[in-house]
Amino acid sequence: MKDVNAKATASETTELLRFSDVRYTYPGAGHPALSGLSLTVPQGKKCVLLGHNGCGKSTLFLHANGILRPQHGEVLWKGSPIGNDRASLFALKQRIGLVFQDPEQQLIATTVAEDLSYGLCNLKLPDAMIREKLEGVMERFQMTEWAEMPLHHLSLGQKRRVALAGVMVMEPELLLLDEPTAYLDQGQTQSFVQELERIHTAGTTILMATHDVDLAFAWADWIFVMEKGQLVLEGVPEAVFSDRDRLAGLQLRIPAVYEVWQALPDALREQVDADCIPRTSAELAARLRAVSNQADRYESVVMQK
Amino acid sequence: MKDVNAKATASETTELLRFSDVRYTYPGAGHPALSGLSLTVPQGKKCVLLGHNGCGKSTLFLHANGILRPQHGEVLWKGSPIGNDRASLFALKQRIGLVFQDPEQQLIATTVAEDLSYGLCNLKLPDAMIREKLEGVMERFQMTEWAEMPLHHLSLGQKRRVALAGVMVMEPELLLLDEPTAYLDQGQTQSFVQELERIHTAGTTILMATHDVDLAFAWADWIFVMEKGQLVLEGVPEAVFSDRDRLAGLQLRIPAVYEVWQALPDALREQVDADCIPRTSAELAARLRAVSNQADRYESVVMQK
Amino acid sequence: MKGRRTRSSFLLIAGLMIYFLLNTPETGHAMHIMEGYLPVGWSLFWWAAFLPFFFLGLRSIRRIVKERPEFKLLLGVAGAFAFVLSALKIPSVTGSSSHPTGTGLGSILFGPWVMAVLGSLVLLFQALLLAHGGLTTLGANAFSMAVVGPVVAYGVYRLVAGRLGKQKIGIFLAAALADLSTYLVTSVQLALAFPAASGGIAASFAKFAGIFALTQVPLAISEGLLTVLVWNWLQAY
Amino acid sequence: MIGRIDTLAYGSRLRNLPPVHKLLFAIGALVLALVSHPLVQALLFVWMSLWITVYARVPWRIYVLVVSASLAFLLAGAPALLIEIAGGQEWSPTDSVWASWQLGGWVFYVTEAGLTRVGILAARSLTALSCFSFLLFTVPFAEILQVLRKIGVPSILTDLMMIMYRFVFVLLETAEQMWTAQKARGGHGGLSETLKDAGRLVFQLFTRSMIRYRQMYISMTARGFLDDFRVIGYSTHVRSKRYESEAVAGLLLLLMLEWWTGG
Repeated sequence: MKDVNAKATASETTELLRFSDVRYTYPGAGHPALSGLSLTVPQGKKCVLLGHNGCGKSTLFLHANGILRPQHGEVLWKGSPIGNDRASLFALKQRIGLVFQDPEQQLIATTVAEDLSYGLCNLKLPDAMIREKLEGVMERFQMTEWAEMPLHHLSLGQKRRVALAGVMVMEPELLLLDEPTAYLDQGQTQSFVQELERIHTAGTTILMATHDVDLAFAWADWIFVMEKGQLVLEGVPEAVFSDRDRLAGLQLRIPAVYEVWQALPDALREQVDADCIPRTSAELAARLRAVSNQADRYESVVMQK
Repeated sequence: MKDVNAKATASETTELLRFSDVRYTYPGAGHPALSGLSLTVPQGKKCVLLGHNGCGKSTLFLHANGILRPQHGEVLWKGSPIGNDRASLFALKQRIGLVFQDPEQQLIATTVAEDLSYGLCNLKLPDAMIREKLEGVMERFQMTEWAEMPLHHLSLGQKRRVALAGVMVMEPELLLLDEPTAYLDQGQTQSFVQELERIHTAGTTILMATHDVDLAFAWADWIFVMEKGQLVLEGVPEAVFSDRDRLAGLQLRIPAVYEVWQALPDALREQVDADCIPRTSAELAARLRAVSNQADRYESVVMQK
Repeated sequence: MKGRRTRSSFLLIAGLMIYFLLNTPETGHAMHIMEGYLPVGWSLFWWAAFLPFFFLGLRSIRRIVKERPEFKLLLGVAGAFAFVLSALKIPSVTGSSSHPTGTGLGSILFGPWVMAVLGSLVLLFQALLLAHGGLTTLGANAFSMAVVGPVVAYGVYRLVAGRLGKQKIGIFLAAALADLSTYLVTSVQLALAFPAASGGIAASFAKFAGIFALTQVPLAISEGLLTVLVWNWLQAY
Repeated sequence: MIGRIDTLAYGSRLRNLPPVHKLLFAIGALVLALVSHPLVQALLFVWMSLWITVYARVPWRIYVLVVSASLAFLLAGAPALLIEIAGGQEWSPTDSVWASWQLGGWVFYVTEAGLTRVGILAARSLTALSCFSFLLFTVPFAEILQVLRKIGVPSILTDLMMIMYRFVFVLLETAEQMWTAQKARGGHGGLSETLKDAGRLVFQLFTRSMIRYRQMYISMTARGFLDDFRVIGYSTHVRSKRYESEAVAGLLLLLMLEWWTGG
């Protein structure tokens, strides 16, 4: 893990989006929402953004997408600053897809198909191409059968999927997600994460804000922690969650599986394979069980002798 | 754990609220929201209600509070059926407090203090008494300093607390909570749970719907699982979460700490104290660490000898 | 049935409030007579002219609320909806802005008197939260936007949609004419307070009406069209 | 702008003064502004601006913004008040003419009396606006409502105002988020796209308002709603001798000045 004061982050990968000392205060607000944020999203990674409500996550997203413009500092896309003109901001919105916290607020049209086509229509693509892309995305997200459904008839999980599909149909290079699993039940969360896995495999970089550290630990390649409009910690999950004192100061819980893993007796951990940290409790449990089965077998062998 | 087909639940405690074969279909809906729900909330317990979105939880809450009336079956309060007349429904609303999922939905007045007084004013209590209760609840919930703040200036966590306080000021015997921790960060969740702990200690029975099985396992005395408008499983947390096959069928995850606990080698579990199952990963980790420290000390003693 | 009625009443307000949409905060007070603009005498006069309608409205609201207490909640939501539309920064067709006569069309279902109350509350909120208009001129503003507009809209809709059976044209005309009548009444109010040195009240009216016509006539038309557009949407879903 | 005035009123330094006093003061000053002469009005304007920007600590930029925004109306109406029109042949102005233009058979002219009239109007409007702004920036909406309840305004009105106020901010947030989401998805491209997006937003906002209404009705029922929205305010107001004496003395002084110069 590197402190933010250390040199640039993922030097081994290409940088996709970079914030450089960005400051932003909402008009009329007493204190800044971003106060010198510097952060680099590496290409091709699954990134998670942790931090309290009000730490500036949403403001960061709105800057990434070009809706807000920094009052100080700059935002760079693949190394070059984002222009202020309409055309380059429009192009940016195409490359960076933003899925809002509440799908209710993102879904604009009346039916599923209409909503999915909204972004494409804004690109002024020919109708035939829009139709083709639409059919493609509906098939990929398995929503062809509800294409003509009015949006208010869908469940929350379905709405979240439509919101995601409406962004993915634009084929963005970077996908920003703001707490995509809140209010979802476990089946829904699981299928949402599978969806993300597919998207990532197809080549999209993902940055997801969440409060669920267990999910973050299980899913992320790289973790950012923000506080008071600044980046305060970043690194691979194991590294970020090792710094107990720092996390306590940030009021962040340690992921359950990692907490228990670290507390296991060294001997047992070695048996389970200390080099490869389990990412979910199910994985840890499975490996522990494998070990005890071995031990049982071993014991029974010994007994037989 | 008892199956629902088995005889009445918590026979050792008094029953507070009982649903007996309640059926309800929303007008215009294709399938019933409650299809023969029988469930008993035991007095003085911290209960959790698990189940998918759409399994009928919210409909259950609206029945408990008397807003919806069963189309078949009945709802009993302390053993006697709830009357259909205005007066007894009004009395019921006083005894059963309902906190909705979205606090925006529940807050009506211009300032915090005014909102807290709304329920009391509906009781037509004398002003002096209302003011006294108001001050009491604001002190208990530590919101005296924002008493005069307009509601739209509050954060989500604060709004949730005001919604809770506005219900608790009515001194209900049963508190119903619908996903009270969604969108909250960890600090906010923690202080919310502490609030609930105080409320429970002061004598209120709580029934909370949530998707967070880790929270359920850590907090609940008794767990209900619903599916398709029926109760399908209930019992103490350890019992409910032991039935792996059943849970998989219900698409419910096993709480992380319990998953790992069960997978630990027997010997280790015995050392940690097998009778008392840890409820949180932090607790399990602390106990594991205590064991290894002992082992270290023991070893060093042995070595010295 | 009750649900349908609630829905359609809301829907009508929605349509009417469309031109609120064209009312940007920067230029939004083009037709709100500002605080202190009218002499004391005329301020009082217009308050006096407005209040009887207001009390009529209060009486009919009370009557409905007695039967259906939740109607109060519905009216409150409707008022907030109208206010929010008026406060949004949305560029309009002409680059200028409109004014809240739109309450007029809500009168078709609630009746024009209820809209006198709701419309004046919206104006009060605009004064208190946006500093549009003022307190002493609230009477004059409410008279033109919350009384005349709704009455005209109600009459036109009844005539065209009811008698002639042309619903969409009725809605278009109701919205557009409510808008126009409000602007004409405001011009009369200003002309009465400030008669021209040459030509008196009539000349002054011509001047005020002429100036505001630049923005208000295209607005009235586009508002009528938008109202029909939203009406179609609402009908479809 | 929306919400800004409201927020400033809650944060104003005069927040803790009793709202009734502030309202009486604002109304008294407003009446004086309407009936007095330009000299008194000018003094009153300066004094009220002092209350707003110095005593209440309202940022002067915002105060200037509110005043200048309202001036738009004054400017829009000015041509109608200033420019007189007469047929060329019969033109024989009674007042002294400040400027005139001949166009076809018509004469357009501005008289000195007309200029004076606009000057007087501007003085009155600006002064009245400053008094009104004092009320806006120092008395939060909740307290205006409390006073209205206290003086016996029918509960049907205060209830409606309370519900409206609550929903205004809920719906405003929804509308703003939807507007942002449209922008994030590449909306608002040109004029006709923007109009279409606006129409969509209105329709969606309407749908959400209906949903909100139904939800609120259910949750109010859960909180024991029968037919009333009665609430009790909780206020901690402190009287201030210093401000009270300045307000009363200032108003009396200006009143005497008006009587002495204007009478």
